[in-house]
Amino acid sequence: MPDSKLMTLPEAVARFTWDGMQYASGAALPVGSDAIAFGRELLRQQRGDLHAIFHCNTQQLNLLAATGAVTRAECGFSGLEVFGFANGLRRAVESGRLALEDYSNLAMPLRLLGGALGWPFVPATVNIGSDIQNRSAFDPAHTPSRDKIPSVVDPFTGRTIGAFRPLTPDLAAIHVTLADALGNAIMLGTEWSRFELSRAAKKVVLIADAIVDTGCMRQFPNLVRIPDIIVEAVVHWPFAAWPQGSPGMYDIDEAHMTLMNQALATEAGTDAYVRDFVHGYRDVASYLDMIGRETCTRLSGTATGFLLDPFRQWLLPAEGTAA
Amino acid sequence: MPDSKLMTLPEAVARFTWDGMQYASGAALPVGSDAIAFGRELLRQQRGDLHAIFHCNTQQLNLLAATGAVTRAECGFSGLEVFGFANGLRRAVESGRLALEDYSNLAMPLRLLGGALGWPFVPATVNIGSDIQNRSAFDPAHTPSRDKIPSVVDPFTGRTIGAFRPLTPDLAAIHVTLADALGNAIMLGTEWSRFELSRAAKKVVLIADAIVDTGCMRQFPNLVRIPDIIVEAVVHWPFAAWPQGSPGMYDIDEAHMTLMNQALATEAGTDAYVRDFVHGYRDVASYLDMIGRETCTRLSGTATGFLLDPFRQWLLPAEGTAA
Amino acid sequence: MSAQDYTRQEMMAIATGREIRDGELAIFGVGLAMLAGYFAQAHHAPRVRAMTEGGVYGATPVGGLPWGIECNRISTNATSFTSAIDALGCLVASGRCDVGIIGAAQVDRFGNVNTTAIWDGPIGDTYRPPKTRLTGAGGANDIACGAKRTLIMVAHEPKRFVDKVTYVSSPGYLEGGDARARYGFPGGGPTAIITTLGILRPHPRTREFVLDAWFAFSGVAEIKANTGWALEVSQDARVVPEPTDAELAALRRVDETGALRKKS
Amino acid sequence: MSAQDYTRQEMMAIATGREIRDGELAIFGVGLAMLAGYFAQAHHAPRVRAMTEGGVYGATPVGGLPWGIECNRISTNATSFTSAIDALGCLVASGRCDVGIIGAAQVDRFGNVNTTAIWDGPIGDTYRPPKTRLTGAGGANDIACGAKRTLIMVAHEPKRFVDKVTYVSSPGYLEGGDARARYGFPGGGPTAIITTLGILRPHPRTREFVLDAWFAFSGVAEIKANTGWALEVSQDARVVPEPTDAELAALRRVDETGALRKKS
Repeated sequence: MPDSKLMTLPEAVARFTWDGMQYASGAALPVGSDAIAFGRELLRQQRGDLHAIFHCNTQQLNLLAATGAVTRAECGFSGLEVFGFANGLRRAVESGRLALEDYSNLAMPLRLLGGALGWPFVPATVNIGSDIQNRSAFDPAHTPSRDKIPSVVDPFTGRTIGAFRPLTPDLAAIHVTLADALGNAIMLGTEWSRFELSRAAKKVVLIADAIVDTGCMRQFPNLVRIPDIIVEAVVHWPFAAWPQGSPGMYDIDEAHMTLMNQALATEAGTDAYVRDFVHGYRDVASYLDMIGRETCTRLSGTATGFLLDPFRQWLLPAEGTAA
Repeated sequence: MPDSKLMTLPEAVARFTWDGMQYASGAALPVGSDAIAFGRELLRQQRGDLHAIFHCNTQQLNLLAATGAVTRAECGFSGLEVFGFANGLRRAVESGRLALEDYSNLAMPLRLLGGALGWPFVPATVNIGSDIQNRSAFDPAHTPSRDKIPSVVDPFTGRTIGAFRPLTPDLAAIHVTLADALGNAIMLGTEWSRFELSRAAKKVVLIADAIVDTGCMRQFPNLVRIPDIIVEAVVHWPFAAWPQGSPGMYDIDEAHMTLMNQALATEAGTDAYVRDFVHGYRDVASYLDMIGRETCTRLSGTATGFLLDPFRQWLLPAEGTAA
Repeated sequence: MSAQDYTRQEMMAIATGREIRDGELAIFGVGLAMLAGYFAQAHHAPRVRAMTEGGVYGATPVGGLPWGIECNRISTNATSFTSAIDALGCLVASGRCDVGIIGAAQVDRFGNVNTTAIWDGPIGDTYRPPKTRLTGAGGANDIACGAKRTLIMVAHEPKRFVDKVTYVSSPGYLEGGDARARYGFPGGGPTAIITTLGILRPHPRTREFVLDAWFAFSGVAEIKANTGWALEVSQDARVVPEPTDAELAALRRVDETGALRKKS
Repeated sequence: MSAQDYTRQEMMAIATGREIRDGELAIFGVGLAMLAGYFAQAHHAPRVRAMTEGGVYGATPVGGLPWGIECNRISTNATSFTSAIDALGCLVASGRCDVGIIGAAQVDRFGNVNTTAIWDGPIGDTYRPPKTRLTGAGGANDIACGAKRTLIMVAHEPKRFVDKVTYVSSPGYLEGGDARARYGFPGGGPTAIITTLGILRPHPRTREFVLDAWFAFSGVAEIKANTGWALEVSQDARVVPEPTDAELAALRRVDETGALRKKS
């Protein structure tokens, strides 16, 4: 039998991250499930010069960009959906502190799929013919860019299309709804690109809202889209996506989404946010205190809660899931 | 609200198949879940000159090849796993009646993925350098084959790899464990390539072991890997994969697997098999009689039965699922 | 005139929704585009096969404007959740999707869309930080390349309607004429730009967008004044019928939290 | 010598299983290859990360030899089911998988495998129907290209051990030497051919397979007589230790229905 991979969040960040690494977030779009708690811990451990691979921006990238921890980023969408532009990321891009390489929301997961399959390139039938192909923030001196989405000729028809560069990030910190101690994971809600990312990344750490007994995985093996054999570590961190939402578990904290994005719009606001919401807790219990226990209860009353019902019988109590 | 897509098997075959078509089976490997009942109905309606797209051979292709209904086939594996070589397919290939184009078990789903994504070609890092690339049953006069897996140069490194031709079959008849009347489907057991096939095929017909209320899909949307919006028709046909197995539903009928494969080894045996097991029933009830009600009960006692437990409350009685 | 008061944004959403036909395979972006799409479903296209780029199928949003295209408000009653490659790739970039609705920060006379950033003047040969960073292409580039037709929804202001966008995030007809054909996109390109003032459609040969219709509360002069190029007016340009009571009722059921009711 | 009687097939399975190290990411084919792999897991590699090409993870087969790599006997206690692209593509062809076990109808001096068909002599320039159609490549080609090392399990008979296979279904070292490098495969190629008589391994430079070891019940002469090319014998060739009681017990727990016990 494989061994438990449960560990604490500080331990996971200490063991699997380093300055200058390619760091990927596994999330469900900008305001969906994302292990924002992992980004907070990256800041607590003062990681820097990160090269962020984010299929979409989230509040995590917004925060890491605002503080200067990320210097290069690749993503398909850099906003916060109905919460507007991502102010921290904007400031970093506009000031030139962060080079943001643009792709589309299909290009990013196709690049992850290419990395997962070990392909040297991925056929590109989108992004070609636009400035996504023409302009490169990583190689700004060449317009049209030579090496971002070069051309390739289809040998069957002679037609010219583009070629995407595959992605194989050093680490993927993937938010999942449920994990067991071995590293099997269930996601509720769209996978977005977490399946492809989990295979593309050199190492995978799961951050789970809740831990379940492996019996749950044996009952629902078709839901286990990330199997333990590709996972290094499992972190149990309730409300890991806060202030974003997690289907079946908790809704978006609209007030904090707005507060956070407003704070990240200025350097002073970012400093205050980091003081209060990055260094404002010691452990899971004080993290939940920081969110507010009443807020936690309110957000947990999500209309999607029924999605969790089939799995409740396997949920393990928090004391059983300490690393 | 969308309308019910339930229809009878004869109606589905009559409406969605024709002589000379590219016909794809959606199955789980050679001896796993496959809508073999659909193949029987193809023979009952005397379809011929079929171009079969089978990720792997199954007893369905074995039967369609033995009777001469398939004249061209593409697949990744042409055996029956522990049940040995597929005698019907062998006879057809060895006699030259059927041109079998060989790929590997990864090449086939990648070609389906390429068809699903609308790519002109799919990067090939497998099958190259072997006779799979070198030899073509569809273009036997050219060795090395010119057009089966041509070369393409990676624009990033200059390295030469291969290019697979994408697949977009006219019809996919996909075996699923559970479907609702709208065409949402849940598979238990490996998907194999049914996800990719459902997107690559021009039309999709589901053949389900059981029909469930749509409430089941709303409870387990992450299990619904084939959504109704890409499905033309839903056929309810219990034991559709017989004599093969369906996880959660029924085991392999070992005796009939052997009997069938032995019968298909000769023309006379094939004629007798068609008489007894293709024309040997009128409807679902007499189909189950043909299998044997006691056999059905025994096969249903599969050790995988617990996989169905979470879904039993939504199972609809057969009378509610008549088209 | 409609018996009820309605906003310019509501008119835009209804005019967009009218472009969606029953049974179509359709993809809706976040925000107003999603409200327009689900309005169509609620009103005249009950069998529209709607998806989001997150691979959420069969859903009808609850609780008002969804926060995002994957959020709990749209996850509550979905029948299927898959992935971005599935929705944007297998169903959209492949050429299967009938219609997609996208937004724009800037749109130009050939229907090219910029949602990436605003610079102080042209970018120049060297790519450089923008004055104002926006959201990037998201799934709109994929929709613009793959959907059989694209609808662009955008507030009608001079700064948004430019002769040539600074950055093409999502391709329309590029330099016009047959320029788009060079790339072999399965999608046909934008068939309408629906604004807070009216509807523009592409000339069949030049692919330049011309004024096709105005709303009851707007007119040719106002639209021309708010368009940054010399806008041509179609010979058969006309006024768009006002929202019916049934349309407004359906839209407001979808727009439960009144996102479109703020007067613009 | 072992206290127990055992068959040649059991010895082959145990010798193959000994090549699997604890913790490795491993893919097992159907039939005897699967028994060899699960024997390793049951005996000395409890943390082997096993998968089938159907994307079945975490399983221990029940009820005896699985009918297939996706069947109910292997689906009963799996923790994850995914897909062929996942297992064969993301985990094997990508180069991640440490070791794969494949079978062969024919294998040649450079470890190339034929599982496609047998012809009456060379095929010739025009591809033509074979005398005997076999199973095709299945996932073995993908494993042969992608797995860091491949183990080939095959009954040791002259007709199976040929100078050059008629059809390369799964590449070994092709024409030998550095020929394989032309294709840039992430996988290193076959490191052993394990037979019912002994173990062959490739020469580090020529990549020709040479006799590395024989079993207690066989010997160099018998092996040479059953090999269709002039088999070289390694300088340090030796006898393979017989199965221990623990090994035989573990194998027979896995091979519940005795598939390997038929005397060959």
